[in-house]
Amino acid sequence: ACTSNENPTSEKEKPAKLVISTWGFAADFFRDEVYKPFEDKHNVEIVLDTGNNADRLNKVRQGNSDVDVIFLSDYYAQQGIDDGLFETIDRSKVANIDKIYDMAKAPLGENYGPAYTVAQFGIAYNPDEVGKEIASWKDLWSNELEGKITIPGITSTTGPMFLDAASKVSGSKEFNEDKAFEQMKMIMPNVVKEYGQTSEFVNMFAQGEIVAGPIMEMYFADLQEAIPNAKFVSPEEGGYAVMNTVNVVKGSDQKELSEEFINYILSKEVQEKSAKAKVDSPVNTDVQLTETEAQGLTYGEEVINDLLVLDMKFINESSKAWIDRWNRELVQ
Amino acid sequence: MKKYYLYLLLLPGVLFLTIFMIIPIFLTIGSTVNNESGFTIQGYIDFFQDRYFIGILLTTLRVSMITTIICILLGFPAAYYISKLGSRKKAIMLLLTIFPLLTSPVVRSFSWMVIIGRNGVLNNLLMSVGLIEEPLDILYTPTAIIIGLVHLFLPLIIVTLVGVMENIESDLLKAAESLGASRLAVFSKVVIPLCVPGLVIGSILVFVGSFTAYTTPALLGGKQRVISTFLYQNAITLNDWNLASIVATIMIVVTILIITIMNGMAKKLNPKG
Amino acid sequence: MALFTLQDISVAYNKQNILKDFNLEIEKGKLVSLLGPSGCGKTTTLRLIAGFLQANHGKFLFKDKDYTKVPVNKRNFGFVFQNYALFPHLSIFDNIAFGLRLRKIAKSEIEKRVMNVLDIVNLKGFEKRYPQELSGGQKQRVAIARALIIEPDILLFDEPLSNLDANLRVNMRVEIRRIQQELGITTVYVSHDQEECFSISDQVAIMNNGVIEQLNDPATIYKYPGTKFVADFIGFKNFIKFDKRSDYEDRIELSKSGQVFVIQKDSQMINTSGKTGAIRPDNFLIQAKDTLESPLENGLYGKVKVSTYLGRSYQYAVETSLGDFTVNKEMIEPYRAGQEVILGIPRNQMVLVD
Amino acid sequence: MALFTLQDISVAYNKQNILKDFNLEIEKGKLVSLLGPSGCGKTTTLRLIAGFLQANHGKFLFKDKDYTKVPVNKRNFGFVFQNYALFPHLSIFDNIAFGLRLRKIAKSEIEKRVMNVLDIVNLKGFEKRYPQELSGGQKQRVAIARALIIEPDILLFDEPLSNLDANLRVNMRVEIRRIQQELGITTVYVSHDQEECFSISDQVAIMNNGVIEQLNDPATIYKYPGTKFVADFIGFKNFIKFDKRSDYEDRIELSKSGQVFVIQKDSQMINTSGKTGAIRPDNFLIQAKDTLESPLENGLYGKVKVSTYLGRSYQYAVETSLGDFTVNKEMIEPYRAGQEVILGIPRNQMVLVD
Amino acid sequence: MQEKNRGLALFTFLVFIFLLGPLLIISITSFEGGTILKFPPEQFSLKWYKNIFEVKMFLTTFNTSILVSLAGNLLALLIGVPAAYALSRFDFKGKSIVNAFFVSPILIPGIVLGFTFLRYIVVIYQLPIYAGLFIGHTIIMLPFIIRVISSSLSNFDFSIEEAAESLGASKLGTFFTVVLPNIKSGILAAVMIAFLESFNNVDISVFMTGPGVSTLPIQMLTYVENYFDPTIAAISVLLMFITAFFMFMVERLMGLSYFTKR
Ligand SMILES: Nc1ncnc2c1ncn2[C@@H]1O[C@H](COP(=O)(O)OP(=O)(O)OP(=O)(O)O)[C@@H](O)[C@H]1O
Ligand SMILES: Nc1ncnc2c1ncn2[C@@H]1O[C@H](COP(=O)(O)OP(=O)(O)OP(=O)(O)O)[C@@H](O)[C@H]1O
Ligand SMILES: [Mg+2]
Ligand SMILES: [Mg+2]
Repeated sequence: ACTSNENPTSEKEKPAKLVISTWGFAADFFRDEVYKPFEDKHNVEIVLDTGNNADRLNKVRQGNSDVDVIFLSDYYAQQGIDDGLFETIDRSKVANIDKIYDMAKAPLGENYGPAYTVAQFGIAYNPDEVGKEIASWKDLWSNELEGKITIPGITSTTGPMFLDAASKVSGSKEFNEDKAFEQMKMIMPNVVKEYGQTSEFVNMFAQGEIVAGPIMEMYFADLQEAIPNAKFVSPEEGGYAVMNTVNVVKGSDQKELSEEFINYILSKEVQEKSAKAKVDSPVNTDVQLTETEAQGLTYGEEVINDLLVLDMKFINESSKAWIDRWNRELVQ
Repeated sequence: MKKYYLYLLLLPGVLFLTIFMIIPIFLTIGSTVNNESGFTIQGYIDFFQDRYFIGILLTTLRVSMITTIICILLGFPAAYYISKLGSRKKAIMLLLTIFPLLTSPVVRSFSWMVIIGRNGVLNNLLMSVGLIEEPLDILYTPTAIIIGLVHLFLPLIIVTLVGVMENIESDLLKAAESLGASRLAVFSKVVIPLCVPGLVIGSILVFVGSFTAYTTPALLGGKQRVISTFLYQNAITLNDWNLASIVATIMIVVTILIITIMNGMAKKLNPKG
Repeated sequence: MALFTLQDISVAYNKQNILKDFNLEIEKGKLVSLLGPSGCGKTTTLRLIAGFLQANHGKFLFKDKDYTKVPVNKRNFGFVFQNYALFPHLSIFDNIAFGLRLRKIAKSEIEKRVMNVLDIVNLKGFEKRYPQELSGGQKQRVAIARALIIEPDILLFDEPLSNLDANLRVNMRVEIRRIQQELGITTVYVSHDQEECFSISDQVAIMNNGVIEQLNDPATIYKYPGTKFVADFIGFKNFIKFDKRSDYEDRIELSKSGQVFVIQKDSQMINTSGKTGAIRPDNFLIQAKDTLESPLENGLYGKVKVSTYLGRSYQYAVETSLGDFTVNKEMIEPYRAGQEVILGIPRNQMVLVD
Repeated sequence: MALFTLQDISVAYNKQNILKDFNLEIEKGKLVSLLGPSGCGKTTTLRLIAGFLQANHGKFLFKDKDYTKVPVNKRNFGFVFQNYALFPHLSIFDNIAFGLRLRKIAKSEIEKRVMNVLDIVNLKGFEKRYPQELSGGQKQRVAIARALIIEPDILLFDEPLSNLDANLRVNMRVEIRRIQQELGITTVYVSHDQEECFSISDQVAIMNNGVIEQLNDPATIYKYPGTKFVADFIGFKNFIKFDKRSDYEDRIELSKSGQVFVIQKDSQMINTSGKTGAIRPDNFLIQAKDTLESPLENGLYGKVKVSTYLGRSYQYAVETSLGDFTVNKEMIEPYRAGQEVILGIPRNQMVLVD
Repeated sequence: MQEKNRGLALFTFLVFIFLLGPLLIISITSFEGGTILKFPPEQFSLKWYKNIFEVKMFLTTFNTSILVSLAGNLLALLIGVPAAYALSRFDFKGKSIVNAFFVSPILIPGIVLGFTFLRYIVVIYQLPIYAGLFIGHTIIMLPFIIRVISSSLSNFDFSIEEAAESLGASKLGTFFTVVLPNIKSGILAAVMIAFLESFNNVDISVFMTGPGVSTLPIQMLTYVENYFDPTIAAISVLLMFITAFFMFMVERLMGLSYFTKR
């Protein structure tokens, strides 16, 4: 970011600028509870670039944005790493890494950023509207849900996970691309709209446009706010782990401050706040939550360890082909 | 002497547009027919062999066509009515027509989300009067796009047609009457033929507008993609600038084609207009 | 017998009366023109006859039937508009055939009649063209043909020539008169050009402010305007308001400020009891004050205020004890401004108006 | 001595010559008007003098200095436009003061001079108004005032009165003439209204197609048009192209198809060797063929084709062995179409033109 | 006859319900007290109006929008006024081509323009996003500026220019002392219309977002995707007020005829 300041008329030293690229979600919480204290402490001005994973990553790819720190899901972070967009991280500067779940420490390798939250990708539904219980991924294929669900688009982080789930529903043990797409075709009549960001899911759910669909658990609290009876289930076949990582963008002129910020994000203080606000599930093991506090969060060692984890490298290699097939075979 | 002034006055605008618009557009178009090995139209061959791409193009054209037809059907009678009003009432009606035209398309599309959603105003109304039992699924369908686009462009066609109808000399209508024409005959034999040029201009505006609209399909379209959202997706989400450039070129070409064809049609229909 | 009659018609726009107790009778086969200044209600009268306008009260009789409420398209009156009002989207043929097509006449018959009427208006060979491709005079003739072809009971013209240039105007008015007389169509013709009306009409109605001031044949109007307005309108620029009028067997004596004027008494003059004398600028006699010529009839001393050369004649503004007069005179040696002169009024050149 | 001179000027628009080898000299203090049909180049000449337009070649001399390339704003010529061209955003005062302000004249001086010129054009008390609040004639006077105040070396008028109604036109032309003479400003005045030019000018230049056909004082032009074009333009509607011309001491004899006509020979007639005779419609004599009256001078048999009532007179189109003639005559009992008549041409009423 | 007109009147009335109803409904829902958009609202509250001012992004993007529209407007005026003047004042060969050239930004699909601006102005020319936004908006405003000012110049009597010159004014002086004051209102109308076009623009701005840079419509678009509370309805009402005010001004300045002559 541009920190040079040659304007002699300003009296107080103008704060440095830290550009953070993140989702648009819960913006107010982050601004007041997370960024503000950091800004005050480090005399820095935090500038946000918000949007979904893909759009934000592409902006960094195009090399014309001056982002320092970027929040991305593991799927996209892997793409960024493959394209050489991120700085390696000096783990000694990020002391709090030691305090988080092992799974979250280096999901994409030691050189790159940790996951600051792990979320479960499962199913949420409105029992009043669905009329029966949903317990497994394959329940989403039910005829009764015609025109009433949404699924993540293939370009979103959870897209490949749902594709994997489709493969499982089709009965294949190992991931089978053809079978998965066959299975996906069958669910399309139920789908009103693919969602690109989870907040769209929340909107549609609240508006009654949909009654069920696969979603990350961390958004469940918002669903409940709109529809108190809403339920979240870990499907029988297993939920998936979504790891949201944080990285420093190559060419950042604020590398140290960025690492400081990553460390700050992993701190017990921040992790606890966002857990209690039901914004993000904590990865910091020091964070202790009561049962009610933990509701809607993906919390606890066992829960975390049960989650399915996909191989991001494999997904990345296949994603181009999948996107193509998806557009070609499913949309329209 | 005069020439020199003229160039001086036009130069800044010509330069600005050339550098920032014309050159980029030609480069974009150029990039679609160039690769490392030189000239190629492979990109277009691929595009037009791909049923998915063709599907998007055709859907967009179909949506635009339907939108245009609905706009004409709704707009023509309304415009005729307005053009016959006294000047004060006409001014008010025109203001009311123009107001939505100048209102942000985001606002206008959003308002339709509120209305045609499952729990929206329309479904609540219809259900409460017992016309339907299950809410209608309109939002996130092509129908929703069409509704939004009609709302977006109807004012345009009304305003255009009122302008044309106002310019029909009232003596022409009187002349027809004095020759024995009933009101219906005046309308069908004089008013409608004389409105053809305006109708074509209006249709071009609506069709091209619908064909290239982004906000409305993005908000109301659901999984239905149209050419502009497809361009956006390729440019931003998928970072496939080759395909995006091809789509952009196709949009330009189709737009120019539409304008040319419809202008030609207008000339044919009204050779002496 | 009158073909049609306007009886006590009143028309108002926005509560403002435009025509007031308007009466007009027109005989079959005649061409009557309405002449008057702008805004006097000529067009309004014509539109009323055509049926474009409804009277607030009064009656319109046509062939003794009450036509007051008959709609335009049932009247079968032809209307020729000032700006032609040709249908721009139709060829000349189709423009002219318009009225016949509405009457569901057979195609071959239409063809025959269009050709016939094109012949009448001298436009053979133009049938394939479009209105934009014609000159003003040709357009006007198409407009006439279009009105003629429905064999209208009345033909109405609203300043049909005012958009044409001077030469064409003269030719077209001869043409219109020829066609009207050939076909014997009853015609109402509106114009504000005096010469045009005089040259074309059987009768001229001079209108002012929503009423007809005088309805007569052109020569009578020219010679014997009935009112001051009419006199002024047709060129009697000079008026003398006398104090006293005495009628004798063969003459009328008028006096003002003690000065006595004598004019010839003729049949027309008996109709009015007016005491205002009107004289055209051309009709004064004028001589220098200190001339040796014989004294002028009805002489009056004056002084030239302005002298203007008009080509044909000189025009003088002359100041007299009875007011300023405008005098035109053809002469070689003009009077100069300031010169004292005597004006004379021949006894047959002054008319009396109300 | 000439104040300014146009020497062999040519002007072309899009390769089309509008003025060709145009020459004009104007003396100080004179009012010269350019008269001619539409499109003949009057405005072009005026704009050339003003400097709005550059000649393709030729010279413009002003006080013997070459002014050809001097830009408009350095010429100090006043221009009065047909449509007034007042500045709508400025008050009358500011409109008139515009030129003085540019000359950086002291405020008090400006005030004095504006008031003075307002007085000249009779518009005292209007200085606070805006152009929209004035009538046509008042606007025209402001336009004149605005041009006058810079004490222009030449005043140029381009049809200054053509947007005004007839009465006002007459008043304004008297006004313009008065001001011009009072201040002695050299003036070029363009119009296509013959009467206007004749009444106002010291000299009239009749233009046709980019050249001056005749430059003379108004009376001479009226009486002795030099060319057929000029004759036609000022109302000699009838022309006879004779085969032979023989000049004698006191008369000229002309013949066509064996018929001989005699006209008076006067000083002007010597200047031309033309064999075309021109006669005004008013100047014919006319009598019925079978009349008992004395035979007419230069008599000619004919037949009335059309007879039109013009109010003042009747107009006849008469067919003769020498062609059709237009004849005006005041009379009570008009001739009818078809009637055979004899036309006479008084020997001093026909002029010869080239 | 009367019957037919009544039918037409009813039809027109319904068309206007369709046109204006949604805007009315959204205005009403902005006063909803709950967190979910409802119609008719269940409780009355102004809290969503307050929320507009609490969401920082709305204020920043509003500022950006205003700034970009105003600055772009200024540049478009500097470029457009001379061009409009030349196009109205002079006749020259190829005038209609030059005219079409200046109006061409309207004819090219906005989304295509946006994409090419991103691709070339931002990525290839390496100008900052702000500059891209500014240039892009200038380009889309240019046709409106030129069109409106040309139309106000078309009523302009250029002989007053000559009058000024003959009274001693230079060419430039003439422009500032007599032309400009007389097309003031046309310029003002042009500014407002162009402003609305730019201020409401999505197609171009959607490509020109970056850290801290985004325009209000884009922010609203994002917000609609993320939240479905009445804040957007409240903003809509405010925007409609701006639109109505501008329309009122334009109507005052140019008369309605501007809108009907397209
Ligand atoms: N539609 C109308 N509404 C209100 N007043 C009108 C209307 N039409 C005409 N008038 C008024 O009625 C009066 C007579 O108008 P009309 O058109 O009959 O005059 P005219 O004699 O034909 O004049 P012109 O020679 O100018 O055509 C005028 O004062 C005019 O202003
Ligand atoms: N700007 C121009 N471009 C091309 N031709 C022109 C231009 N201005 C005038 N002309 C042509 O030059 C000729 C003379 O024009 P000019 O204006 O001098 O005529 P005018 O005598 O003033 O006529 P009017 O009485 O109609 O004003 C006309 O044929 C006209 O068409
Ligand atoms: Mg009239
Ligand atoms: Mg001229």
